[in-house]
Amino acid sequence: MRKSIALGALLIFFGFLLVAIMNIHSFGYPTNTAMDDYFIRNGQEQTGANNIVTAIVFDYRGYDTIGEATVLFTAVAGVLLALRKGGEEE
Amino acid sequence: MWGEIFTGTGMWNAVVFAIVLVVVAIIVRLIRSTGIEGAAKREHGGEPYYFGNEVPESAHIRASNLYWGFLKTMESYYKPLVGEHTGNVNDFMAWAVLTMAGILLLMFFM
Amino acid sequence: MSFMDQLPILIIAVPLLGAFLTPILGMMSKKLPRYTSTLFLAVSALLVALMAFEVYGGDGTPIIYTLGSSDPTPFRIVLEIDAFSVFMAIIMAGVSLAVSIYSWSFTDKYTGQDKFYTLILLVVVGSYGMTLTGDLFNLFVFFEISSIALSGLVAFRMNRGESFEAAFKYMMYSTLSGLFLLFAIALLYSQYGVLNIALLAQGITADGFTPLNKVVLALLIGDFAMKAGAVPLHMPSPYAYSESPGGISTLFMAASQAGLYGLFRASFTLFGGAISSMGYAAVGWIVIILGVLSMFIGVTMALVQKDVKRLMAYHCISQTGYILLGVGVGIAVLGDATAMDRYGKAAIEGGLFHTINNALYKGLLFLTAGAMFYATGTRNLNEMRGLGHNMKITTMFFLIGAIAISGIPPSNGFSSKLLIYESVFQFNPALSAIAMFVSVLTLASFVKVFYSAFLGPKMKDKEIKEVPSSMIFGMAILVAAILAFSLFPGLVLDTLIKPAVEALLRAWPIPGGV
Amino acid sequence: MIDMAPYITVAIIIGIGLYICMFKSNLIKIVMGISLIESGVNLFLITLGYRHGAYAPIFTMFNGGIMTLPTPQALTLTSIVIGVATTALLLAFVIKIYRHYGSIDAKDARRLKG
Amino acid sequence: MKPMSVIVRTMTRSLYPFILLFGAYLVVHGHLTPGGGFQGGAVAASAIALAIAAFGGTKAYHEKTLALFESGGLLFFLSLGLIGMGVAFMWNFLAGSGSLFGDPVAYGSNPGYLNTAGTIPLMNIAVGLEVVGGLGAIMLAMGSYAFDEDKEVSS
Repeated sequence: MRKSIALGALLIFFGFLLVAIMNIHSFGYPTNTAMDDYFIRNGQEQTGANNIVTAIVFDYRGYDTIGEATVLFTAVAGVLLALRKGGEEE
Repeated sequence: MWGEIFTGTGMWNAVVFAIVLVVVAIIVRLIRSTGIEGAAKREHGGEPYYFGNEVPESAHIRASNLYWGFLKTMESYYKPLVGEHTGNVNDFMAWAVLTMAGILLLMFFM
Repeated sequence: MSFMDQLPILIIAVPLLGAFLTPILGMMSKKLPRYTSTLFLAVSALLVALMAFEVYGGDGTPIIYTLGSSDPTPFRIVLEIDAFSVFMAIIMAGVSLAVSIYSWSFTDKYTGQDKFYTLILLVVVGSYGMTLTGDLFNLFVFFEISSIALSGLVAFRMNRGESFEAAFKYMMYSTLSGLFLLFAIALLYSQYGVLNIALLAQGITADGFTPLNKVVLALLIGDFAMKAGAVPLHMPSPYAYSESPGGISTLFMAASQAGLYGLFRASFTLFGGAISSMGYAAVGWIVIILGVLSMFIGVTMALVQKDVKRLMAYHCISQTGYILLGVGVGIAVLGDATAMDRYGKAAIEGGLFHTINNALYKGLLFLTAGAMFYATGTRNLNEMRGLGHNMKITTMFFLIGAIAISGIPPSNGFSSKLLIYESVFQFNPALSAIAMFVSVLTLASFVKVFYSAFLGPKMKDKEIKEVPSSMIFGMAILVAAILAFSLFPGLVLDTLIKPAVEALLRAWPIPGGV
Repeated sequence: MIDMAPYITVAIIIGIGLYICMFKSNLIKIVMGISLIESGVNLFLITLGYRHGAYAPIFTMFNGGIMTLPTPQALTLTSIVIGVATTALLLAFVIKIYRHYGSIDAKDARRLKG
Repeated sequence: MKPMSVIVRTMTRSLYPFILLFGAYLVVHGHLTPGGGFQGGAVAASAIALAIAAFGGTKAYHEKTLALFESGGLLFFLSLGLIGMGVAFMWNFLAGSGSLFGDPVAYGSNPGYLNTAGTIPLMNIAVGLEVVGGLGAIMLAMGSYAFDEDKEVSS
């Protein structure tokens, strides 16, 4: 009983996922590309990087990257905290 | 001015309320002081039931036994509710997906 | 560029610098991290205060800070800071400062202190980042920082399997909500090709509620409700609250309110234009339903708990319900200008006022629960009694918190609840009646805690002492704030809340023009 | 229909991941399910950035033509690292749960309930 | 953790510098070719994983060294962002300046010049250091925790 309710919910969720996905632009033909075209056109001159993805990662969205590095740092701190040696008390 | 809030239908002033509270407390204290000193102790013998004085061991009711009648009456409500908090990660995920499906249904068909 | 222009990023950079330095400082000395982390938090709280003066003193247009360029452009990441952002940042600043001071003596007997303080700083960074950003993907990144750091902190007490169980469950839930958020962001990107919130809001207002936008909003509401812990998405929150050490429960609560920030930002700034132009009440009702369920189920579950921290965690869920109810009414009448003026704004004001009140008194209550645990070594209410004999200051603080959370006048809880009751009554009387009933049950459950833990004969097998002075000081900060808020609700409402509500109802300008 | 195939793949991957999270009781499998959902979302981001007949957005030795959208790739890079971090932390918790409970079954790891 | 056999250790000794070199190449050429700090860092961290597996956990690396790498990389990254605060946080103050990594680049295809892109290569290096330290520390912690037999199982 519980299992079938859960399965039904999953199917409903999946159905709405399909509803959403069917309304996206067709694969390979994105519609609004103003931001990306701006990056492709100006990225090389503004940042000097040939690799536009790197230019975005470290320049246009560099703040995201510092956040992402912080996520890794946080996870490392969490793992080291969870798996630390010794007991709880000194 | 500083204590007033307007709720759309009325207003309430916290400062006035606090002042009234203090005034009423003083009045109560004055009325109380007109009584004969030590009467409460003599007449009733007992002390106020409060921390700071000795309390008999048996007088304390444990937390689980408080509101026993209420919980007994509401058993048919509590049993499924507490039972649903199974602590199983699978059930947690199922609840998340179920709620998400519910929100989506409401969003589309309401 | 002057110092004041760089203020928005410094709020985030200062605790971030502290977090990166803390492991190195921890190698030098064991006790150094606690003082440096408090210093960094104090500096960032000062910066938040400066920011608040600047934002609240302005004319209501958000301050825009473009990362990595001198001219504002929506294609770069921008920070857009209006009164509502600063309002949430103020809550985090105050609470985090109190928690870090409180933790000084609490962590004395544990290993791994440097990591502990690193993670506290990172939770604060995550909350600040979420509240100050103007870019949706950036919000996701800081959402993840906050979730990961919190679950790391929940697992701090390593000798108990339960803490890892709670951390695992919370982490699963927050990861799932983060992925839903990322999916919603991807759906928005697929339509509009941008990630800036103001630009996205413009596009959504033009498009209205297409099926795709409905799915996006449902996903956003769902995942921010997961972060905030609204019933029925609350499942792991009570366990995570109750297993987290000492003051971390307080920090946890403040960080969950960043989820509320995201929810309100999504429904007002991002989708507000579409909701008001189409008169789409379903969104408001979804938030109201989540709120009512949280209120009622939270408080009834709290009544049967015997673990003092879990009881308070369920109350936290219940109070979140009040906030959702108030703001949900505001969302529901977003398209109706007369209703908005008559009671909608008061409802949102009540909701936001309750947010800061909840952070204060709930934070205080969690800290007193930590003090009770520190003194007795147990969280089980059945094993506690008579703490009032020796812990007089903690008892007073608990009483103040309990009065405030139950909404007994003239406490600050009463002011915000009054706003919610009266405005919700005009929207739908039944909802208001439920809210009042929940308030009664809240009082009942705190009477239970007060009676069973503080009253009664002394505990026999244990010598109970008052907690150390740094813990008292951490609690006293919050008590002072509660007393001030209780006496001057009108002042707080006029200076702090109303500009935040106005900021929520206003559309964000696009950085660098159209 | 066929040009929607990548999106449907994404939906199916996310659905399978959710199914695993909901019905498999092995904690490691649940972590794998979360990873699967995350892969689905990353794949979705990448497919959004594809332009028909386009090259990678790198100008080194570029021979002309149009380029795919670079932003989704940058976002995917970020979200992959976040995924690594969350998976590492979840696995560390599973290790500790196994140490304390002697089992990695979700049915056993539920001392916290009610 | 116990060290592995002689064969594995010998192969590790000979492969280790090459994996690190490849990782360093990916990091340094991040602004020209596919790759970058995270990818290169992950490749270099695989060398550390190999060493940890072959030589036995903490005998190969100290946790503190890796933590220093991690914090140092992040501090370098953050300070690069903070130096740019003359204009705005994360401002690319070296691009096109003519100094280190400062050669200007015109729009269009080119064979790829290393001395370009301003702070991006420096940030790549910083992130590379951080990822090496971070992933290495995670693997060291997990490996040495999971394979240490002398831990008591408490309830």
